[in-house]
Amino acid sequence: MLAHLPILQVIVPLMAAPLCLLIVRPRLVWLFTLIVSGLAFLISVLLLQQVMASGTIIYGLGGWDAPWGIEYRIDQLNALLLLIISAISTIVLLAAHTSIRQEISEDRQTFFYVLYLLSLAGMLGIVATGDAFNVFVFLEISSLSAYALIALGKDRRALWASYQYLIMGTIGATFILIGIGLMYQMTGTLNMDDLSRRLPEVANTRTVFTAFAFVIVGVCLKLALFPLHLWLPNAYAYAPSIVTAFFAATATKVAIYLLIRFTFSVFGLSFSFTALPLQILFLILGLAGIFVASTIAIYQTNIKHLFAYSSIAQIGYMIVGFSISTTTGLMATLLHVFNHALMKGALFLALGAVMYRIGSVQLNQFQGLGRQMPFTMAAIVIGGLSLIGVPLTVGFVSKWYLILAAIENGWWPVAVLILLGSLLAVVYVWRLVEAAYFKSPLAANETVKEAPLSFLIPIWILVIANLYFGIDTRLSVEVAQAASQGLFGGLSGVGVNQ
Amino acid sequence: MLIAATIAILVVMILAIARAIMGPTLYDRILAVNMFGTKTVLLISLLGFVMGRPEFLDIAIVYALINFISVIAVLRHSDSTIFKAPQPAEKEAEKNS
Amino acid sequence: MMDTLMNISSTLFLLTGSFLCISGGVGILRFPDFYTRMHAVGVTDTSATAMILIGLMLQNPDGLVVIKLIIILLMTLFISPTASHALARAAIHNNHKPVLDKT
Amino acid sequence: MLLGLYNYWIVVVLMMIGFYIVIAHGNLIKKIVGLTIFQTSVFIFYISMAKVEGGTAPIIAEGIKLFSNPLPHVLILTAIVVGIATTAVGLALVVRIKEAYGSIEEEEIQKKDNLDC
Amino acid sequence: MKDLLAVVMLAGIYGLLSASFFVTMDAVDVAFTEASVGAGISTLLMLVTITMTGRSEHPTRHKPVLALAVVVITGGLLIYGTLDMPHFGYAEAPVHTHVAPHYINDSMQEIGIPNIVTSVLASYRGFDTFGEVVVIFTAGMGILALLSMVRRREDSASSDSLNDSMHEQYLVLRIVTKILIPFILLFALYVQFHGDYGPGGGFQAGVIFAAAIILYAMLFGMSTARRVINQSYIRFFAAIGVLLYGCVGVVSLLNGKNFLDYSALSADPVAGQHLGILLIELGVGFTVASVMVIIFFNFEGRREKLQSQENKNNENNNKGNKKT
Repeated sequence: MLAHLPILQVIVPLMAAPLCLLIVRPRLVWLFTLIVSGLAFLISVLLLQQVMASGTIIYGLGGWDAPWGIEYRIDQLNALLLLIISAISTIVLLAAHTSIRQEISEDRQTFFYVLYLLSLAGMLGIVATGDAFNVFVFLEISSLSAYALIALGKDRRALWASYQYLIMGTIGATFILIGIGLMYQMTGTLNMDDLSRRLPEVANTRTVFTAFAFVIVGVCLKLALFPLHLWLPNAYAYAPSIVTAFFAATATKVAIYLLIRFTFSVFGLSFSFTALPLQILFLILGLAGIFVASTIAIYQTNIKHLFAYSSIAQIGYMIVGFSISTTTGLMATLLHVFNHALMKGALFLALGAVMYRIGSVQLNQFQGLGRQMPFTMAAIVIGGLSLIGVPLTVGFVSKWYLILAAIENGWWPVAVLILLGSLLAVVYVWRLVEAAYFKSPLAANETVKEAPLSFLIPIWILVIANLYFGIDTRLSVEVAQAASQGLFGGLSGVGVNQ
Repeated sequence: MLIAATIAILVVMILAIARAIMGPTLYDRILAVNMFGTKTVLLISLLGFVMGRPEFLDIAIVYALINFISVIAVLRHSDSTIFKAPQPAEKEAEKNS
Repeated sequence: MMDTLMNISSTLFLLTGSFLCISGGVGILRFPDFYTRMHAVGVTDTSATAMILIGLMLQNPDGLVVIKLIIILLMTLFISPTASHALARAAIHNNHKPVLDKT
Repeated sequence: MLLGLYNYWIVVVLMMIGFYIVIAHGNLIKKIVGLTIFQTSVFIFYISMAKVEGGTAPIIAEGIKLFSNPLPHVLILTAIVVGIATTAVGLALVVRIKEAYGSIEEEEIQKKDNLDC
Repeated sequence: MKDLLAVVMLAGIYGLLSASFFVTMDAVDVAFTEASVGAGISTLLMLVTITMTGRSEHPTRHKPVLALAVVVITGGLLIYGTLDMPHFGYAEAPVHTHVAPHYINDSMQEIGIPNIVTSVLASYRGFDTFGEVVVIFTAGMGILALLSMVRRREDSASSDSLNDSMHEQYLVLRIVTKILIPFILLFALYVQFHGDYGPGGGFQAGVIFAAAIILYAMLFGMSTARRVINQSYIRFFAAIGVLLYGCVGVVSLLNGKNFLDYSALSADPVAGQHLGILLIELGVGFTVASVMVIIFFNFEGRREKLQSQENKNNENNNKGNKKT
């Protein structure tokens, strides 16, 4: 079965989803979902080992060879992303049952888990596949389930947020579809590897240029890059807490992956950064994103909104690293993808715990929680420090490499701006800490108790991961380095045909 | 000859669309759409012959079916309360009737 | 001999069908109110469809195609009068008045 | 000489009409209609790139040599399904929004939201 | 145009037109699907939605200059992009020279099905189709999560009243439909199994099958239809379709071939391909049909709920008037 790991990674959750319908009791469904997700995590670990050991894995679906059939192609980058997604989903699921039982009505819970699995499978599929059109199909699987999941939120604004997300996401997906179509028209193939070989011949045509523009814009819509981010805050703020934690940690990462995959692997570095003034454009957008989003975050009273905007800011960091487009810069981006997943997972789970106890995440509700929910608030504080980039947390590692990359390129001002951005993070994290530790609790919240273990365990798993990977950076750095070097080597690494 | 028939049908289609856009009442629109549907059925069957591969008539059958269903759907929902409130355009139509 | 006969007849059928179509189209556009338009369409639609389909049958007289054409014909013969009937019924039911001459 | 592209230009115009409806109109149902038009136009674009001059439908029969390209057809079959799925979910959301807000006009909903927070 | 009903109808006409265009472009399978989906199902859904949300659009005050600018830029970019395209119908374009020839020339030997589209859809790019089925399944689940609700008695009561009104009004319709429905189902089966040789296949068949059921539900009232078709069973059917498709792939895994490699299903690879395609088309048909029915029933259920509420309100108002 080891030979079939790449496909098992995707179809295990994919086929588990309909099976959930056959189980009736929500508790059992939750257990089943948890097991399946854990299995996916296991598979992704094995895959990562295989890839690190023996280079790119190629798996032809239906037994057809690449340009005619669809192929899965796992290199270090994919393996890393697969690991992140499945790990986060498993950890988040630990808390799901408690939170969902409170936030979603009994008769909808089964559907929640089905959709959750589908969305997980969709993301894994996007990352694993090596076929441009297959990306579109799985993108739609994950998006559709995402719309429904967000709309399950209690607040009626969840519906409106989900609708806006649906419109934006569909436009983005259609743009990607147009881009793929133009590429196909110029090259006659859909396979990414094949595309990367055939595109250079026609690289200087206006059609390919347009294709590139459309794909990039479409991906940026999904990515919530700064000017296109409007759908994100509400979607994150009003979705069920579990959904928020899962998507905040994974969804944008998948989009980042697509961006990297298309620019570096499919179109190729030389084209991507000469056709458009992409480098400078993304640098500006990224920095603008960091500052605008952080500034907005400072003025939020709904903490979910606050961290949603900080997510947009963090995306800005990733884009900056991407726009530096040296091995170090890309490595910093990948590290930040990994670390940001850890931070935001922990933070939003902790918010979920607060939601569970208090039923609201308005800033004033947090007054005095430092004494009433010590572990939860401690987790939030550590997560916040990690967002700021304090040493001994993961945030420090990725920011460090980011600044390193900027300096390597001789972009001193960029490095300075990144530091300033972190200062803004200090401000908005401080407001939370102040409320939690230096104010007396509200009369209504006198009797609030610590969150149940089913929340604390996953939260602290993530927090400890935050600290561990902040101190012992070998594993993450090694993988990220291998991945970015692989990307600069191009897609055609040594293929182990299976 | 087939070509001539095709052209005739296309012309009629345009007329039907004109009526569907002008309205004025809901029923005119339904009528126009229904007519358009039947004409599409004919067009498809003709096109099959024009292109010399007439074995694809299944599509025409589906069209006839879908057309029927959509008309019934509109009629059925025309009973529901919301449609009872006529549009301004229809009000005028009622007036001069 | 046979083919020429067939060709001629199919041509005739097709022509008549097209003519009916056009007249129906003119009717739906020019007639004053809903019921008259409906009359125009209801009458021409069915007969025109029949004509053209028969014309096509004569064009290519072999197994499956003819059968399919006949199916289509039957369906239209069933459906379009029913649809018109239901439509008129609904119009009356939701008391939509016809235009009576204003002289 | 550029006449060889007229087809694509028409498609582009159609696409843009749909796109405009989506982003410019305030009515939620109209937005979704626009979305369907937008997607359908993209389908037309794919299908017209598959056409070969003088080719026929890609179903093998004796005596026919030249076929149009089947691959875009396959892609669009999938894309149509995706489209209808999106439309259905979107409309379901519209229904729920109507129940929750009592309106399907973007502006009014925004107003109500601002009242909420 | 402010009348949403007209908008929806014209959108349906657009679907029909694009489908006819697909026929002229030789894409018969696509035309088939677009006819049943673009003109049929989506129009139907929009109609049901309109009956719930109201039919007239409020005028928008602001002038959408920004939107216009965005559209113009996008369109301009696309036009610019078309300039270097191979001309329309040009046979030497890379599209027709690189991958497609393999399908056209070799699919007959490798898969042995005359309809190249089906063989590509089901075998070469079978995984895309699996994804497609899952998308539809996801949509069904999403609709259930959004619209499904516990049914109470008064809902069915209201639907019965509607039912009777339909009975007086559309007697002819009902009789004709009664005659038609069996043929429609038969036709659906024909499309399902003829897909290898002509246009058609699981998806189209599923839609037609669902269309027949929807027709029945519309004319004989939801409550009758609910008595005929049990909701929970339909969910299972939707799941079973996906599972059937997946299991075909898993079986080929267990036989030591790659996922969805149908040649593992039988000693003779071509026969295996045949079997595999037959099975997965069945799976597609199951899922699509049941999901379409699920979608329609849930929309209708909502509509009935709203209507019964409206009726109650009216009654209450009348009572109040009488009292005063």
